[in-house]
Amino acid sequence: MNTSFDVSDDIDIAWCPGCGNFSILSTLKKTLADLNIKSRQVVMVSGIGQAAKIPQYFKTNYFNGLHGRALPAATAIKAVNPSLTVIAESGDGDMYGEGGNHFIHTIRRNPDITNIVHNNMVYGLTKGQASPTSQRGFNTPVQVDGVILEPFNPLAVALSLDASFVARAYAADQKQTKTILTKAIQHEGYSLVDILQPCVSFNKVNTYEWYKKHTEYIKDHNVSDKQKALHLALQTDPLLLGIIYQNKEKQTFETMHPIYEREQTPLIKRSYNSEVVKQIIKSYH
Amino acid sequence: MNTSFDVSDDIDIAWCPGCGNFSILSTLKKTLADLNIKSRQVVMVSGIGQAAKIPQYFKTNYFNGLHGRALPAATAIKAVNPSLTVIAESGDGDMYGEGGNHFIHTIRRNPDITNIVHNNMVYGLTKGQASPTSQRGFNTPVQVDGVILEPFNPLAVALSLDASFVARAYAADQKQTKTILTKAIQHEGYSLVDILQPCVSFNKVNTYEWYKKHTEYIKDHNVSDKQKALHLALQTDPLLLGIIYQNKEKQTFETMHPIYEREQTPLIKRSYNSEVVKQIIKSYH
Amino acid sequence: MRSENQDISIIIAGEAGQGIQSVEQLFVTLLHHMNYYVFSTKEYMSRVRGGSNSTEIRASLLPVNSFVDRIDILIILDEKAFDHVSHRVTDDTIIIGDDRMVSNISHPHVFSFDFTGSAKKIGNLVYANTIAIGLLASLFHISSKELQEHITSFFSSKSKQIIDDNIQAMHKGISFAQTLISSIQIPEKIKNDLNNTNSLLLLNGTQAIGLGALAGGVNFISSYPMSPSTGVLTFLASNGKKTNVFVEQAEDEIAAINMAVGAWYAGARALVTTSGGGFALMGEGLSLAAMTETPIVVHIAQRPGPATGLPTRTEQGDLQLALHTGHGEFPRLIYAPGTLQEGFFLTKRSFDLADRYQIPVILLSDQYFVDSKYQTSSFLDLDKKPTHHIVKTTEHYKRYENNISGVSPRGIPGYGSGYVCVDSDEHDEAGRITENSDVRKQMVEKRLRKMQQIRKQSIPPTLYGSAQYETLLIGWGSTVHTIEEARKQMDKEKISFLHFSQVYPLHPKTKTYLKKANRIITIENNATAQFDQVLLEETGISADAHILQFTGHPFSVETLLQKIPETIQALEEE
Amino acid sequence: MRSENQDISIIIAGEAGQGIQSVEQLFVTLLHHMNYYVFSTKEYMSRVRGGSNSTEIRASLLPVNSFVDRIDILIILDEKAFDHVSHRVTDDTIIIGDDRMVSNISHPHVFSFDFTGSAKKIGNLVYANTIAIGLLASLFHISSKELQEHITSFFSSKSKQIIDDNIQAMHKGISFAQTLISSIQIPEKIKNDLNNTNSLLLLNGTQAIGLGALAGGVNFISSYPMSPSTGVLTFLASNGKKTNVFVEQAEDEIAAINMAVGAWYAGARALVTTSGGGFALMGEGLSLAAMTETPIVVHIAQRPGPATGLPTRTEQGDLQLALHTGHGEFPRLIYAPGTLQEGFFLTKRSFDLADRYQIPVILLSDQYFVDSKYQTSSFLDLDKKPTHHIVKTTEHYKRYENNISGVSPRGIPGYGSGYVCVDSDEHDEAGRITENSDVRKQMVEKRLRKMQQIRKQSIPPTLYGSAQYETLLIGWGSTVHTIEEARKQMDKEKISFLHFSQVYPLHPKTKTYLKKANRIITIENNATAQFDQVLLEETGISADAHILQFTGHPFSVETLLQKIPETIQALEEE
Ligand SMILES: Cc1ncc(C[n+]2csc(CCOP(=O)(O)OP(=O)(O)O)c2C)c(N)n1
Ligand SMILES: Cc1ncc(C[n+]2csc(CCOP(=O)(O)OP(=O)(O)O)c2C)c(N)n1
Ligand code: SF4
Ligand code: SF4
Ligand SMILES: [Mg+2]
Ligand SMILES: [Mg+2]
Repeated sequence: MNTSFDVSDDIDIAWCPGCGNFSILSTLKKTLADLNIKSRQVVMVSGIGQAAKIPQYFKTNYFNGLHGRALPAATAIKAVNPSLTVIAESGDGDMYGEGGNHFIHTIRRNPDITNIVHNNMVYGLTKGQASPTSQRGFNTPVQVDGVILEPFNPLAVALSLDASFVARAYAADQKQTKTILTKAIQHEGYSLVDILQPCVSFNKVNTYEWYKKHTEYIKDHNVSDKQKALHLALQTDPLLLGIIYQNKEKQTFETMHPIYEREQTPLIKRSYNSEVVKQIIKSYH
Repeated sequence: MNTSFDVSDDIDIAWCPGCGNFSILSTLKKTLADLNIKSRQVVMVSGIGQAAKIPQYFKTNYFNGLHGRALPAATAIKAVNPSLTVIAESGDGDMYGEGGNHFIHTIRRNPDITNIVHNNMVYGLTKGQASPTSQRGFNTPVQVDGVILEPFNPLAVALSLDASFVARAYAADQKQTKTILTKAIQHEGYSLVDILQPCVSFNKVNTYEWYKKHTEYIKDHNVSDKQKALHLALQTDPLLLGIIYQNKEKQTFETMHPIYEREQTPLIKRSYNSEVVKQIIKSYH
Repeated sequence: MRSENQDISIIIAGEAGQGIQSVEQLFVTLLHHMNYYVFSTKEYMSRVRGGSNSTEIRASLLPVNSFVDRIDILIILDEKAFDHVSHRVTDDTIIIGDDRMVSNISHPHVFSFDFTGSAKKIGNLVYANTIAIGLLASLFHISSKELQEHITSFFSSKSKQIIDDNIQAMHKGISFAQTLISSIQIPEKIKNDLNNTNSLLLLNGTQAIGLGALAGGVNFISSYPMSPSTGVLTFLASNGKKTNVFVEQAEDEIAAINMAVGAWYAGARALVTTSGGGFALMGEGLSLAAMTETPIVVHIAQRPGPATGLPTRTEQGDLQLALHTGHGEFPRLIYAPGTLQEGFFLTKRSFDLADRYQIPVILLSDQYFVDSKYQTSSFLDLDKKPTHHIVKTTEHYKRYENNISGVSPRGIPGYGSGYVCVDSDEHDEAGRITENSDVRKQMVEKRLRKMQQIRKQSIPPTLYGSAQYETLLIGWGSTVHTIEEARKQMDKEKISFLHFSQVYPLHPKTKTYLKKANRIITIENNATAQFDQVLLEETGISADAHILQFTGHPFSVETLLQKIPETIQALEEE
Repeated sequence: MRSENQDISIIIAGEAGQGIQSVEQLFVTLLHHMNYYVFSTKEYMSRVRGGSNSTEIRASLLPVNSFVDRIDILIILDEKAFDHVSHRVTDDTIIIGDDRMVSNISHPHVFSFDFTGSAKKIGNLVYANTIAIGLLASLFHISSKELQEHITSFFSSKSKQIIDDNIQAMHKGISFAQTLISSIQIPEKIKNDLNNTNSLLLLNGTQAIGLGALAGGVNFISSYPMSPSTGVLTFLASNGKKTNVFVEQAEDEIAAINMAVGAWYAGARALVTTSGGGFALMGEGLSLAAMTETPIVVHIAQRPGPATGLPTRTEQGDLQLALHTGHGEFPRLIYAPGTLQEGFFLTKRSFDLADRYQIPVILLSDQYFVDSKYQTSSFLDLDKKPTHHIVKTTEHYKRYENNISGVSPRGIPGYGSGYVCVDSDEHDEAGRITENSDVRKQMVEKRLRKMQQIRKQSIPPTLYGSAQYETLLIGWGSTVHTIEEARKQMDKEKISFLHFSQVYPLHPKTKTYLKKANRIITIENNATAQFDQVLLEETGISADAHILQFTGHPFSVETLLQKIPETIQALEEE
């Protein structure tokens, strides 16, 4: 299917055949296109990794920054120009490992950005080391005797930080993933969509088959029930899919910030006022 | 009261008169002394800030490192010499702000260290900016219109990361704080003790009086009930005090690590074996 | 007190939290309004209460702007204060303090008053500060009426009770002064004429930089608190709403610089303020700005390292760090303002050149610079709006169009019909990742090519003294006034002083200046003569000797008056 | 194929994930065991599958250890492969590939075989690799018996089915080879004598560094994965249990270096491995090591920057970063191994000197170094246990005792009756925070004083060629063999080559070498001649010209054979 976000050229996609990233790419394109968002108003912000290459395959603006540092850049971009649709997208190592501190504090800010994490439970680009979400016992060239650390639970952590939108999706299920992404993008405030993504090259444990067996969609859940959401998030087998929590009331970073309290004109559209500066200087006389 | 941890000299303590840090200092000294821990076997690891000066006032080994970086150093110290008692202690800005990523991932490791955080809800040493735990609306020279970020909830985050020991204490209550610290130090594994600490110079909101009104000890709680613990941790008024969670079964980083799987001799006591190295070299012939 | 001085140096010494800062603020503005030239600088410990801090206030009939060791009047606010500054006390010093605090001092000119008792009687210990001000003001020929007006306006936001108490304290001070007046010769204030100090601004380095940033069109600052750089953040926070500056305290320095790069990308003019330790965390972010050719301005207020070092003190120890940090190779520009004018204009210029050349610009100040206050002429030429070098994109816009200058027209997302794609990996003109080695080579050359134009925009060093010199003193950044005050006093000896406010790249004239000298001495507040290395790299010429100080304190005029001749002599003897 | 060569250069080109790596590994060891000298190096894209990668294998009767552009035999594994390397193909090149992949190539020596079809018939596409090996081995006079033994032992951990299939594939390759043998002149392997290659080690730079670390007593490594440095981490992970190395993957680079500093503090010997971007995050940690005088060893495998740059390629662009990063002023030592022997011994030495002087030691390699494999004589002198410079503390132990050398005896916690207190703030001899300016001064001097002894331990540069030279080529780190191979071919022309494996501080002899030259040319894999700046700073002499390459690829012998005379000529014409 063609979308307005397709890169017209015959582009060479650097992912492995069969990788879960392809589904995420096409699902996200379709989601944005169906939401009628103009590609020129979108900025995709990513870090470094296999997942983080995704903006390369989009016809849109992008800021492909440093490993682990997508969120601060995305927050700032949205802050100076709230009229943009900002998506911060990277891998699990990038967002929860190197970028862990930004993950925490961005959630505290609640900027109106969508945070999509391709969670393949492994470091793909650097060839197969454990990521924060790797499961116990996972063997790698570094973790030769298997991972001994507690896997990072992004949903539970996000909830404990009072994230305003928290969801888990599964890459291969494009239909449901699209529904989740649609709601995430529409959500006003920070939204986390952790997408389980099979890595066919380096994760021979958490395969397509594994996910089929070990995931399940949430049923009959009131997404505004945080206590219950936490309960569901802590569940690890099966991993629950769907929107686990949403708080539509929470004010965003941009609307709360003093700069936008009285005036909503995007910062970059406001013009320099030499009189005000002169007045401040005068106060030092 | 004198303890074996007192610095004999007439030391000039750099804290403000009336600061909650003094109680923490004397409580911790008493706790260690009463636990009969030898001061030469203790390493206090801290970052930078007012709280982080605490090792200066102890007669013991210390590693007063960088702002935000106490936990990685502490983890490594314990890893190479598990016979030491390692305490990582700093302020809220240090541990949850600059050091946030280490906070997350240290919990995942579960090293047998005690993490004490002097939580005064403000940056003391740098003169009063908001810290991650500052409450909404808190005015500072940087947050001139008040804090707009969601306060960081260290207990909830720690629980969502499956920390094996999580507690909150109140500096001014030395007796209960001592009980909590005792259990935290005795706990085998990572223990978090977030200590509410009045800052008389820069936090005029969360004062001694405020804490009296807004804290309460947990009653009738089974500390191994994690779901309930999370429920209690999410409660913000009153802030609950006491041990909120403990998991005595969880294996520590050191015991799980391949290096200590078969042999328990501390790493630094093992000697270099040139034969093994020569054999490895030989394999390249 | 030595009477030959046209200026008086007052030191107020006491503990943190005792109110030295407000004495300084109140008294310095008062002197300013009363037509004295003033200078003040502080040294303080890394703690909130207690310890030993001091502030120097110089008042003069001629402009003053540098630190001297000399103490004409010493005001002592606690027991430890005298020991703290005693190495600077001479027989001419006049020492004033509370009975309790000066009783043990054996010195010909000790004057004790019952500051504490009187303050308590008025109602609060803090009034001791106002008593001291009353006393000092009297000595400076300031009438009680003038003083009262000043105090009233200073405390105008406080209750009537507080104002009244302060005035009562002030009178107490005035009465104390009577016993002193005969012992102290204070020059009378400048007669009111066109040259009076009221036409001047009174401000410190932090404020000069903050105002320069505003004039440079800053509208975003993301930073993490760190002494002594935090002042710039709080300055913008307090002025931010009326000037449209988005102020955000980041969770760490890495977030700070990545936010700033993001903000510039989206069209803002962002600033980051930090000190050496924070900057040491920003190397990767700086490299990102360079690779994506996104402008960035970073202010580093230096303090002594390594590591945490001396958090509240001064040093010029991070020049080589600023010059070389960030992995990979890319152009950059480093300013090190010395005067307040430079603080203002170079900050403003940082934004212009960062924007114009899409490069990192680093502003290197230090604790001494940011915390020193004096008068300077008003900042002019403020009507011109800062030029934003941003283009409206067209449909086939390429962010990294490879042109002769190396500076590709910069678009921002959402403005125009093109896409703005920037990449941290090596990329082609469109901003997409490439591993093509020809494109790689072209892109490296494109980025480095900008350096040619940046060099052309270099600020030349300022020569103080005659163009005919034998000895050339070289300084950079905050030491300008101190070196110049010392040099002036040695004027006859064919010594000139060359000051650099742009420390990289150096203006081509530099070499000419260096070649003319028989001997070159760099004077630096560090241990390894870092600027001399820049001189060598940029001109092939290096200094014959260095005067270095790395105690955490700024040079004093006296130290230089001693070291400069010593160094010249040593060179002559070689 | 040009027959004058005593060595054959084989290139295998294909996509990531096709098995080039295993062909390389299998075939290179085979050649090694069959008494050929071998060299191999790879270039690969930053992706896991697809794209275009290639590996060069040189086989020779004389030692070979550098990269050449020349392709004698090209094995093509996918459709894009030929285009990827075609600029290196000459009329003498022999091109071998699957029918489908070579059919469009117009070239005099194209040989097509049904690799794919045959492999599929055997049961799996990957057997195409073994077919290629069978073919190549035949050309190299390796008997099917020898080959079969090798393959069997290589796949010994696999099932019998797999081994059998591989042997079948091998035979297929041998039969393919028959049509080729007449067109290709391959020198016969070295006769078995004492000088045979079996007495040598065959390994790459990563392994040399890893083994050097083990010999240096490493027992802790904390790192964050980053190409091309990760190999050292996985090397230690795979050997860690038997050698008592505590291996930990850190959550980020800041944790990595702070863990390593903590580990040294507690008595371990810790290593950190990273690349430029990761190292740019470690500046503060390095400064911490320096301030606390805790040893630290950091390995940086350089790759092209700025920012993410070209993640899997090579460059020497981080020398100035290594030299100047970390805020504040402190001593450091930087090695840049060129040969594998240097890789091993300088890594070992890094631990010894870091420990001895309590300073940061940086090992600067690059992708070309870590990924290049060849033979080297065995590493000797391994019986001596590494000396740990650790003292048992006594009751009044002071961590920072200020002595003549500046190196205070280092205790560790829990060992002895003293306390080991280290501080990131400026501290007194006991390790407690101080703001005393005299102590500050003494401590700065104490730390910097160590540099004198470190200088005395400097490794002198190695001179290749005659001591009577007109032109002096200068190189550092990984370029050693390539420059030397090129120089040898121009031997008559009074050109010598000076190679630095210690790049800071420089050995005092350096100046003598430089002074003797009529012209100095630095050859560097970067764009700004970073080592020339070090030369200038350290000796006052800088090069007359530079040969620079910053495409992400290593120099080839051919490039240098062209550039060196060109550069000399340009200098003569000046
Ligand atoms: C500062 C820094 N450290 C390390 C790297 C190397 N690196 C690149 S991608 C990556 C991890 C990728 O894992 P993840 O984020 O899970 O993405 P994936 O490839 O699995 O999609 C690492 C460690 C880097 N580019 N920068
Ligand atoms: C890398 C770095 N950034 C910033 C600082 C400055 N700094 C020192 S202490 C501190 C915050 C202190 O707050 P907290 O950790 O809450 O401790 P407190 O003083 O309140 O006890 C900051 C920002 C630093 N030393 N290093
Ligand atoms: S390495 Fe894994 S995550 Fe990366 S492209 Fe291949 S399959 Fe996908
Ligand atoms: S500033 Fe606050 S936290 Fe620091 S010593 Fe003073 S009262 Fe305590
Ligand atoms: Mg991943
Ligand atoms: Mg605090």
